[in-house]
Amino acid sequence: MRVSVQEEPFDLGAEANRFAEGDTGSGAIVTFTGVVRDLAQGNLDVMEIEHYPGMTEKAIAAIADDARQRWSLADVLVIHRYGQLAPGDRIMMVATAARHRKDAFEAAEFLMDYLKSRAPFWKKEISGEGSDWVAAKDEDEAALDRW
Amino acid sequence: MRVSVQEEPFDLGAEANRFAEGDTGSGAIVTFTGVVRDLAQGNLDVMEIEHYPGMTEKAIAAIADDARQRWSLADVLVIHRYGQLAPGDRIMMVATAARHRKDAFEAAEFLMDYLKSRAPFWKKEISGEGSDWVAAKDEDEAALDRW
Amino acid sequence: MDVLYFAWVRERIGIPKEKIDTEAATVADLVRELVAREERYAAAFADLSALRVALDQELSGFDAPLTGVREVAFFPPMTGG
Amino acid sequence: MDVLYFAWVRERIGIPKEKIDTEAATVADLVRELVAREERYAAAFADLSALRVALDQELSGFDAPLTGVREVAFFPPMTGG
Repeated sequence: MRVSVQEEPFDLGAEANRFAEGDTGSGAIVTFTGVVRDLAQGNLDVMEIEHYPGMTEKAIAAIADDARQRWSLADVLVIHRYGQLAPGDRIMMVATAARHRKDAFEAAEFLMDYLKSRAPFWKKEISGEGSDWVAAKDEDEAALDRW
Repeated sequence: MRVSVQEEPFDLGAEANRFAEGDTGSGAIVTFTGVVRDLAQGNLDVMEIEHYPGMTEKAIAAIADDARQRWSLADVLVIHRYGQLAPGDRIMMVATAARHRKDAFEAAEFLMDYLKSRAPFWKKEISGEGSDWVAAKDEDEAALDRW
Repeated sequence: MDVLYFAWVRERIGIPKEKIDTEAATVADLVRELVAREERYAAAFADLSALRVALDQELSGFDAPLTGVREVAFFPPMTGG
Repeated sequence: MDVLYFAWVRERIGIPKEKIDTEAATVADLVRELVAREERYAAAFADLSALRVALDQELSGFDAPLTGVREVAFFPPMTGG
């Protein structure tokens, strides 16, 4: 298992290959990658991601441990960036490896649902018109109910 | 959308990066990669994958079109190999790009469920003890019911 | 009409493909004709519930008519992914 | 005790972190103390339903006791992923 909270960009392909190579007995590898979307008006300059150093790593490790309790997983990877990002930049990725595809898919969705609402990150959108903290969505909180 | 039925290996990382780069408005990219698992006895020499040239491409394109009808997807990629593979080799991958993670995840699972049971591939496991066609699993057929 | 066989159906019948002249109205009629021919066909078609059929590269059923069909394929349930 | 603020809570209060000597028994007591101090705290804590709290880097509730706690953090609902 690897958790990385980092300011630097990551290479999705290199990370996916490294994750898949480390793995032997698994038949199924799922990755999720989150990308900064532009605003509807197309004028997003920067997405600034703030986090809580210390708690962030612990919270993500706890979420990943929880996933490993619930599903039969060979390996888990979580990378999450903070700092200043531009539209099209990759914010984060998770990867799961499992014997069966159902475990790999469900665990990846679980990780994403919990990272959204339970890992201490906050996003601020800075555009020509000013800056706004991204509000948490009710649907993201509701997504936790299914687990 | 790209569908490739090919004998040659593919590079998961390179394909994932190319897929993600092609994409602009999507916030979510999901990939699934299937890997040849060894037998329980650890003596799998070759997994031979036979397919139905002509029908395979059409069947996969139809499944991908169906996914694009059901979910809001920016892009879909399906790569599936045939021929002789060894344990640890990557058999196939799907990738989905969408505005929202739920669409990307569900569409990828849908693609996998249908590729398992509705794309004309057949797997044969060749080991020191002989060769066996892999039997279709009831659970794979049952997995289609949820869509 | 071209008749194709895949996986263990191909192995039991011993060939991947053959041309067949037939007046069979449905897939089931064609299967009956083949089974009557030789033991290897009877072995391949012994349990139809273990088989699938495609007509002109579209999955179909054993009661489907063969009118206008140019390619019939028989194979076991698929195991892709 | 270290008290940390993140996102718009940090912006309203104007600092990311401060040391506070307090006899507050619970998080809610601490919030009342802060709100009584200055308008910027009152602005930050105006709607507790829009806030989350972590005690020693674990999510907690506003009724939680502060006994033995070394680090308290206030922030809006998280928006990771």
